Amino acid sequence: MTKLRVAPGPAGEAEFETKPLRINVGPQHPSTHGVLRLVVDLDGEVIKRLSPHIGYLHTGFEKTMEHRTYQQGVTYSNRMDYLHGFAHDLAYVLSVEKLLDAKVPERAQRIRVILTELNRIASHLMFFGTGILDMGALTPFFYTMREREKLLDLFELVCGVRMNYGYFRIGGLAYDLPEEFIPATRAFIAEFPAMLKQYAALFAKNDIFLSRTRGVGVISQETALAYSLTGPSLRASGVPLDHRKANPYSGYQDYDFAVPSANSGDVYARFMVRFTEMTESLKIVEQALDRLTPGPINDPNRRISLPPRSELETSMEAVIFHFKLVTEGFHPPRSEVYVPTESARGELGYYIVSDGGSMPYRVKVRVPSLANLQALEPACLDGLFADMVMNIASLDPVLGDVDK
Amino acid sequence: MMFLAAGLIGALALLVGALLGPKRGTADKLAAYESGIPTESTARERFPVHFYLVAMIFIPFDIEVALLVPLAVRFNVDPQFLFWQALIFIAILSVGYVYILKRGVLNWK
Amino acid sequence: MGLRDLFEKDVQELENEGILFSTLRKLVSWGRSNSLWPATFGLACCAIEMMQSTNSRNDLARFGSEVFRASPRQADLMIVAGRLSKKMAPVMRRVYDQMPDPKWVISMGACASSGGMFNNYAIVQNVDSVVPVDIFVPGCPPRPEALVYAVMQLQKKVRGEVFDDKGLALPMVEGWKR
Amino acid sequence: MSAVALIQALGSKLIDQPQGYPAVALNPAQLPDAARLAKEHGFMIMDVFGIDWLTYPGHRGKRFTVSYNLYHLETNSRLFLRVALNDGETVPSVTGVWPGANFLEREVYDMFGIKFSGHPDLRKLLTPDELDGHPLRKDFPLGETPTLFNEGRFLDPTAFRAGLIGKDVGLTGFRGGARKGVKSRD
Repeated sequence: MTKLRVAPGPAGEAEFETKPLRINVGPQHPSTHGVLRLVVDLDGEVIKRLSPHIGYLHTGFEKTMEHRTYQQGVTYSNRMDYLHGFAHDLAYVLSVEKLLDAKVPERAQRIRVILTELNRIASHLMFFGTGILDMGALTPFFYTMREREKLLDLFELVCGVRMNYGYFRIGGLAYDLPEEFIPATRAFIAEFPAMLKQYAALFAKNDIFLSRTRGVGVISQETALAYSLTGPSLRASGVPLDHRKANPYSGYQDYDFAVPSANSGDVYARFMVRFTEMTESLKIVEQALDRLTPGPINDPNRRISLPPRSELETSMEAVIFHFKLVTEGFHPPRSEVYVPTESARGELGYYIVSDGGSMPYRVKVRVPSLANLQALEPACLDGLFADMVMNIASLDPVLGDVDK
Repeated sequence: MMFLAAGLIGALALLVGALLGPKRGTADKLAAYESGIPTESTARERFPVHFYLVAMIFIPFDIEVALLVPLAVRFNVDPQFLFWQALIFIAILSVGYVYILKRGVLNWK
Repeated sequence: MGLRDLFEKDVQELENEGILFSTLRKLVSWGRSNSLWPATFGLACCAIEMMQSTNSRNDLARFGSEVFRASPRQADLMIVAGRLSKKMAPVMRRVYDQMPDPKWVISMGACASSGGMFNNYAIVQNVDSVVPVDIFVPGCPPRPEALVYAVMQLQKKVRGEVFDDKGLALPMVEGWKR
Repeated sequence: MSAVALIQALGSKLIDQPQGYPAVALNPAQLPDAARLAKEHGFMIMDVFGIDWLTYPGHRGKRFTVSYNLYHLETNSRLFLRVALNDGETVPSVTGVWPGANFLEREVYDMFGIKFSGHPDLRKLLTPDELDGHPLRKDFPLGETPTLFNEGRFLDPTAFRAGLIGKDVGLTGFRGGARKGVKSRD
């Protein structure tokens, strides 16, 4: 109820009571970054209650993956978080490899790290492009998309597609890197820091940006942990949890990179943590490229990875293994597995239960965006309605991730 | 004469559009748009008086800017004179602005 | 070439002499086809490619779709970009109904056109069962150039320059007949 | 206060999860105080999910398992609380202890039909309202509609899947047996 001091009438102080207005920021709305519906109770401009309604992009991933072989699951994993597809592929493939005790050669692990980090930069660029677009600044979108196009060209060079890659195989990779990829990536690494300075010039000192994001939507450390927030949003609230450092996977322990974190926990901190994270990812890619040594890219165990094409003409055994893998796939042992990894939005892990058949019995994806979305309510309460848009943008939920 | 012609052309364009244009106002199309969800309540509800006050403030300050524009296009006058004139005009209005700040109309919480 | 000739000679001779003839319908649909304003209906991965098609490299604005209107009231083209879930179908039908005539629909991506690889309980298998679709764009996700090509095809369809495989001219799509 | 210490505090039997993370089997009654104890020791909840063991070959015991994925920040250790229950039984909600579990529990309710007593508003989260039934249960059909080709020819996806799951004969008549591919662990 807003009680506004009004000039006292003859009957003393008069107060105006108003009912909270229920507004529906529906699934088709430019600021909800996808099909998210928020039912907001407004008292004037102040948000009194906010309840997210999700499920408008529910695709039944987990049910469908129970009817696909393990190798076919790779095509499903990168369509959940379509901005950071490689992180989902990597998480899924690592889980299945842990199930099978596959030995992935070192070169394949390095290529996977390079592609995942480049994809993290592309995801953060989309975050900046649309995040600041919500604030009304149109030009940063075109700047960041220009860089993102260069990154998508790199992915197209390797996997043939710009998004939804099917490049990771269980036990290694589909095929080796083309030669042009390494000079092209080095060229990108050389010019990208200058681009980052351009973005910083665009919005870091802009006082509209500062006044709209400083001290807005503060999520304290306790609330962040209580709402199981993970990823850059948690690091912006003061908890430097990063699974690439906490429990390294796929060779992350060989690279040294810093984990940027802030402790003010507001929208500005979340923007800046992701901004500095891009330079860290670039460092990882550079170190991985320096250490890239020629070698096999697939697990030598014939029951897991396909035999090379050349062998098919000569040995009958390779043809049998090839046929076995292509039609039915492998049969992992009966057990459950979970490998936590770090995607651009937070902790991501595939909990796979296998019953010894060629299809997973149950695949549960621990998705960062669902937990991050729940933290939207404490961030927006008693804030202004316009700041809710900034909170959604700064928590960066991807609705394909949330609704799975 | 020129204003008459301009007004006529504007009115003509609207008139022809309204008369000749086909109209298919089905029930769904005319329903209120609320991002794809059927509306529960009408928009005619009591809203806080704050919005009304902000609208009131907007009118004088918008006119103030509108009145500053003719100053900018006067070229055959000594710019110093124009500058001081604009300053006086703005000073008068800033008294109202200070009153509004004191009254606390602009902060929303 | 007096005024009288305009009535005596037939059209072909006059056109040879350099007089262009057109009908109001052609003129209106020419204007309409070059200013198709899409309504943002981004659902999933294809929405990202739709955004990429508006950036500076493969610019959709060259074809008149400069601005993506958020509210359906100001849009006359709906690009269904992504997988349409059964919970979202009534919302999409309502947004389609609230768009003023004439309106067109592009079904972008394999998931919108045929359910794609999600043949399950949650995804509408073909968007055509919810809204009448004009152009289907294959691909998962279709490249931005594919979407630009789809908009160009739609412009031809709006102008009525579309012929089926037997060479018969398809009637100019009058949006408001739907 | 690492995971192992918490387990002693809980005093329940430790079942080692084959892939390395310690897991604790609880019955629904023990869950609330186990959650409170975990919260005091600094655990945060990462995930709540259900598993339906209906068609798991050779499974004895109750049909559903609700598993809580707890993560300890300082010692970077992870612990799984597993609660076994049958259809119709309820599990006390932990949303009071961790507000983050709100949507996760609603999703398990929506997908498996497991009711969480004490949950602030237990409604469907993901599936549309008119979908009755819980999709992730094993007896819920996948809902595959036959694919229509342009000559009007239909193709039924399950039949087309060439006996992969070894249950029904595919178009090619090839019956893939459920052979033991990789050396099975147990």
